[in-house]
Amino acid sequence: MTRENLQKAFLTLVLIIVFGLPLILRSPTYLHILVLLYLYAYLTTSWNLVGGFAGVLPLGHAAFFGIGAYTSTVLYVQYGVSPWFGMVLGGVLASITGVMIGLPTFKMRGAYFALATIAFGEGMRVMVENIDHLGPFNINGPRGLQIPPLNVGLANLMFTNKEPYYYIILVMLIAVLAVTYFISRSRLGYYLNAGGEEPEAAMSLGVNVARCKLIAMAMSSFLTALAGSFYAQFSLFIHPKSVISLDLSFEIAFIALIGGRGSIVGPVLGALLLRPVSDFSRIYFGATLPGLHLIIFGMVLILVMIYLPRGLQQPLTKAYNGLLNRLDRRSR
Amino acid sequence: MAFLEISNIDVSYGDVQVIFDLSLKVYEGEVVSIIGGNGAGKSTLLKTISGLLHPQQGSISFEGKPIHVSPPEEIVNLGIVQIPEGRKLFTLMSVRDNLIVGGYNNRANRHIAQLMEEVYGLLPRLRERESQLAMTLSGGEQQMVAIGRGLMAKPKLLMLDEPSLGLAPILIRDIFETVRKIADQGTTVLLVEQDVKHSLSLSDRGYVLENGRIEIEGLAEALLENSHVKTAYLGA
Amino acid sequence: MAILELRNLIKAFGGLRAVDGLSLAIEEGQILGLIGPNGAGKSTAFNCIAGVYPPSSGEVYFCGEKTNNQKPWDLCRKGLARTFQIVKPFASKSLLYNVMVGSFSRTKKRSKAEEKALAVLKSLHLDVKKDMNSGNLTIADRKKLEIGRALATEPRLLLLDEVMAGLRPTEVDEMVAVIRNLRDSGITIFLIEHIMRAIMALSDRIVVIHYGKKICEGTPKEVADDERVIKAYLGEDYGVS
Amino acid sequence: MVFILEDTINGILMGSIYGLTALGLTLIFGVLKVINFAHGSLLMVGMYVAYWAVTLSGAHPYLTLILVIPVMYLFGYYLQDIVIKPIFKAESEVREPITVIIVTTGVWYVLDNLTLLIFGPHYRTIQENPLRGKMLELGGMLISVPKLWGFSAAVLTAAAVYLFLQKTSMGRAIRATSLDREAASLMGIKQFKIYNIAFGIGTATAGIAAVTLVPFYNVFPTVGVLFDIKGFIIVVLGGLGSIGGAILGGMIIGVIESVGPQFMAATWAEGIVYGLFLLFLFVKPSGLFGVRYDW
Amino acid sequence: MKKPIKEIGVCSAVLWVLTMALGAGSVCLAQDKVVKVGNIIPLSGPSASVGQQGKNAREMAVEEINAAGGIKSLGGAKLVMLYTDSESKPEKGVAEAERFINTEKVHVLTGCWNSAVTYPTTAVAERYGIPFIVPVSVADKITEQGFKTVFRIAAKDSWWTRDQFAFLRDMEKEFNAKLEKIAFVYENGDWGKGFAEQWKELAKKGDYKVVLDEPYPSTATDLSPIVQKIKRANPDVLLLVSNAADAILLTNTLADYRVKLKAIIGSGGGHADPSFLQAAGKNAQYLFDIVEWETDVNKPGAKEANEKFKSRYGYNLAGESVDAYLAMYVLADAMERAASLDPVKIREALATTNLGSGRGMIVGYDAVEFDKTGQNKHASLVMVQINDIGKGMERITVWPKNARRAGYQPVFPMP
Repeated sequence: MTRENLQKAFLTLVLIIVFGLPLILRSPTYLHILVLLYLYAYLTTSWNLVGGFAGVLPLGHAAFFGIGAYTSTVLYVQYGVSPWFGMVLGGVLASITGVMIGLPTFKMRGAYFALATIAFGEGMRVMVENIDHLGPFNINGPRGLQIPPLNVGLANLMFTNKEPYYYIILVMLIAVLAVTYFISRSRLGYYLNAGGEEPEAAMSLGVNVARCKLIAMAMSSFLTALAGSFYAQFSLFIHPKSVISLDLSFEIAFIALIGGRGSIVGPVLGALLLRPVSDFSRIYFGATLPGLHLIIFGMVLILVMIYLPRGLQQPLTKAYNGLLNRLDRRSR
Repeated sequence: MAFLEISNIDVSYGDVQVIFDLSLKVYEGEVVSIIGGNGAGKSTLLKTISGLLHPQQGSISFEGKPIHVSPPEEIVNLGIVQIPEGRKLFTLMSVRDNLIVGGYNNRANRHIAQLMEEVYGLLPRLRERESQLAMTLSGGEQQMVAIGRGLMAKPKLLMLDEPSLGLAPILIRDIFETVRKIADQGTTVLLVEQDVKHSLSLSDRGYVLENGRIEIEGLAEALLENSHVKTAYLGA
Repeated sequence: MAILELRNLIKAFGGLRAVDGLSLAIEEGQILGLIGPNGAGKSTAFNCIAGVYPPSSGEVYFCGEKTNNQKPWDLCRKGLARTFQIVKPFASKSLLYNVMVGSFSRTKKRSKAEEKALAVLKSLHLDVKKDMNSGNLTIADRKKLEIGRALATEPRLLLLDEVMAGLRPTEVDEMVAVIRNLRDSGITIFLIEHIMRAIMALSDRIVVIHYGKKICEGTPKEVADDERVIKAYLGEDYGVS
Repeated sequence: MVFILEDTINGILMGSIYGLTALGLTLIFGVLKVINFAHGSLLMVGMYVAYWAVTLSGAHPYLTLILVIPVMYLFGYYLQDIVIKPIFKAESEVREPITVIIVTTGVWYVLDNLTLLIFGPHYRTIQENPLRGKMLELGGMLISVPKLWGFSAAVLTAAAVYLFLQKTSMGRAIRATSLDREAASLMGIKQFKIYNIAFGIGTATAGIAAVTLVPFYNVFPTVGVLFDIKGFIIVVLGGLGSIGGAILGGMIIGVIESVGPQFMAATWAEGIVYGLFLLFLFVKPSGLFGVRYDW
Repeated sequence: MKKPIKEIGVCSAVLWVLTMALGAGSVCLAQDKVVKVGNIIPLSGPSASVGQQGKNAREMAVEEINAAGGIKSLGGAKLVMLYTDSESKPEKGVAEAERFINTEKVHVLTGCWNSAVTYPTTAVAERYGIPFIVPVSVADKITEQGFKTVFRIAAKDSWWTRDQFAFLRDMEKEFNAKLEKIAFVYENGDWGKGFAEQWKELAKKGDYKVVLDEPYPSTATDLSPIVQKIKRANPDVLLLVSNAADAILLTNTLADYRVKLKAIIGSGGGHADPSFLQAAGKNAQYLFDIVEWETDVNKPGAKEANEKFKSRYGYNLAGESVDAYLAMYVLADAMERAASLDPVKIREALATTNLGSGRGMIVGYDAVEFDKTGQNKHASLVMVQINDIGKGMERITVWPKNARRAGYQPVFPMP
């Protein structure tokens, strides 16, 4: 087999595994954990369009997630509008918000941008917590919104089993990976990278850096909001402190940096490491020694960054290449 | 015995090897020029002597003591002082504070006031600018501050990395005159330059560095007459 | 017709006039040199022309159009390209990637951009290094890469900001040849340089500025003999050798 | 309208304490060019040290400064030396390594939860301390005495840090390092030692803030988080790296928080802080003292 | 097309390993006859204090039950406790409920203290038909979702607020004082908002004049502006909903600013936290608080239980931990009657609970019995006053009158 074919075979194998997983893994617990893992991988990949390619560090993406979750939920619960529609509308609203917040903040550098986005995310949470009614829409302030588990079915993006959620988020993840892949090879991808690295030089080469970043932001916030709607339908309860939390914004960024920022596969790798660490350490230690699981999580963050400052992606890609080379040689 | 002796060093910058098996010597009281184009490894060489980089192979000794594994601050304490390329002033500090920081090392810090007088004596312009922020000075004045800051360190061996870079021809002359004065006061000088004509004319000896290797070495006057130097660096 | 014309250009930062009433024009196909002491306002003038800063007053005309407040990327599409005094490669990316950023300004298609970028790299003899990380290049190659990126945008006017600073004399000669070739291919060149040998050899005309004001303009010979230029810039012992 | 004045005074006093909590953040940013997300946790550690010092010794809370300052200094010094330095070494070519944000967040999680593990989740206050509930009466206004002391501590600490940076040899070395690491090395300044010292000083100022808070505030494992985000806002408002800016930024936040609720719900006043912060970023991103993050 | 394929390949390898690990983990252990109880409570984060109290109370109850022979109808089956940390986050609670039910195969769930966690978590239990005992999470909504499997021990917030006003009325009568102006100050969350809404109704009915209705962020670092506002509104009665940190801060700041009120009434939570008394000290004197239970309750076994608890954990049982303690006895009682590990039978047994005695019944009311919605019908509340009657600050039951500590004369209005 040639290298190319080997890679294709690998890719096929992965697809078979991920699509077949629910058939082997009947436990809803693990499907639940996997759904959240994919969700985080999806969120981080969306984040990566701005945080990875455009070279800034947004720490307020939970705001977009929240917009998505609230839009679809309010429309569904109060007006019976299908969450699929709410999802798209939420995405559009998030895009508009993203562009509005991006316009001024993209002029900032480094730490300022990060802090500004934190303030934006937190400000959004405070706002939602303060508003009970927004015009005809009942947002319910700090009390959150519940989705009654009635009318189960694809049209309402609501299921009793985990499997449909699993496949939906899996398809969403694959789609968003494909989108990033194509963007990274397109003019926009080149422009984003160039603008992130040397904005002045990029501008002189015909790159409207600010506009490219805004486009990336619009896409990123749109995609993030879709996940928000998905999450709302998955958990059936949303609450400002859970869907617009600083923790969520941070975790997205952690996953990206641990996985390898700016690479396509980085977010997936980051989620594959951090989600299980967070879930399993809580399961095993959360009850016996309170706080120990978060100590472990913190230690993992510190150690990975010290030993792999470019993220997991770099050594793993190397190892994978080595493996491919060896297989390649053997097959000849 | 040589004041500074570099024997067979290899230096890499990241994954790229920049200096190959390089040896050179500087004797006390000399002015030595290292000439060569950009990318030849001149700055890398100075950084290695200063301890910002460390050689993978070979050794560097100063007054007989090996220094190639020492960190920069120890090397400064021994009396090797580098005036970096592009001046690298502390832009938001006053001229005076820049000079004081220059005298931070163990050998100089007890003589700050005296050293400052000496620097002002050599570069009277700086006294006028004493309380101005370094960033507000003109290019030539900034280079003066950089030199003054280096002198504040009480150097036994002063290394200058392209002091003429980016300066107008009229200022370049001033700078080299200053370097001459410093040398005349007894400080050993190692000068890295692209302005071959000026630098060799005030040097005792010179080395030509190309692609990380010493290609030619010899007395300054001899180098000025060397045909390779002439064609490659003097544009004759 | 002048491809670029500055009329009484002023750029002030706070109270300081970095460019103070500068007027000049470049004819299509010419090479114009701009010299002057450090801090004379040369790079500021470039930045005003290239749309980095809006001029405080005065006018910039490019191809007959007033371009005072146009943005760098718009000017780039209109055929104005530039290099930077301190090179700014996209250091984590390959040479090919760097140049493709430039060639994407003329096409949306990746294959076309790649083709164009390869051609440019080839013309600068950089094609063998196309997959190298641009952060690992030597200064001379970085400078060439900057020119390459600019060329990939298919400019009519190229602003070169000290592309020869830091090059060895032999490399300077190479660069002079490269620039001549560019001119011969129809690109107008406006260049800032300190290396007198190069600028004397290249320029059709030279403008000398000091404290943001033009103190002299003329052929290389005229400029080199000018009293004011010698006093402000060249120094008494300068001789055009 | 006397109440507005009263609230303004309270806002300035409390705000200056916020400023003091953020002082180390801005100092550390100025030198290391990184945001220390663990700063709130350092404050928390300081509060525990002060709490136990007072509880075990029965001394006047402010007397514990003698202990808290050196302990916190050493804590910060070695935290930077052991945990954060390796990042700088691994990413020596990056001026503002983003990975440090992750590492300091990791430190935050570890410190907060280690405290939870060791001391439990309880809320602690020092019952018997001479400052508790002390109020100064001033023309019908009530002004909290411990806050007044906090204000003095903030101003004095800021002045001391400023003078230290301006007038001492070590201070100049710190400034030099913050402006140009490599050039500073060439002057014989040990970059990482300076980082350690700057981190130590930053942590020590958090310790001072902790001591001023302990007489009237609760101590519990997540107390740092409450001051964390506030600290970020303050340092940007004041200009990242600006010592005086931190105190002034703190006062602005304090006044909004204190006077705002008199005209609206307190929860909205919180929103105003964020709004103002974003507005400020748009209009004057370099902060009040807008010399691009330097002293 | 080369690089991304490569990268996807990398992640496939990792995914593969992970899948294997998960598969291995999901193999269930063979079970003895035990009753597995999954407890989802906040053990770290901002609500760690209450969560850990609840855990301790459960531990003590279960030890007692098991020591007494376990569930006899199941051959002495022991109660096995599984705990997990929700960190006060809904998504963690939901994930843990899923795991408890599917992987750990628990028979009963309890939790979650934070209403925001309880809502979605009970929904999970409902979906799988696993009984869910809610010791405390007071939001009315929890038992009003139409769920069949949810049983709440504690009173719901409409009862809390109702009793707060009933108490007020009774006290006014008893002490012949007329209090008119009332102020609401509450944490801006599900809990505080829920209370405030009902207060508003009750105040209208009771002809009180609301002079202040003020939510505040629980994370506030300075509450003097709120206190100033209270001072200026000059109410007679101040009703509070606070978490621990803010309850302490608020109480101290009220004292600092010498705010004179006729009555301050807390709503449990932060005011009932054991840290509160220690931290607020004298400033808490005369404050009223509504709770499910108090140490001086006149019930057999209450004192002993509290002594035991205190000697083990160093602080008194609080209302919320007693609910958790009782919940274990309610569960044991139901298991005894269900005589089965089948969730349907357990649910039925729980639904027909009528527990009036036993070691767990140390609460102030007479029995635990659930209505159709799963709400404990008898749950009732007492009011306590914090006062020093010679042994330092303590919580003294004052209302209802028949529960009042013998010989104690409440101080009303506050001097």
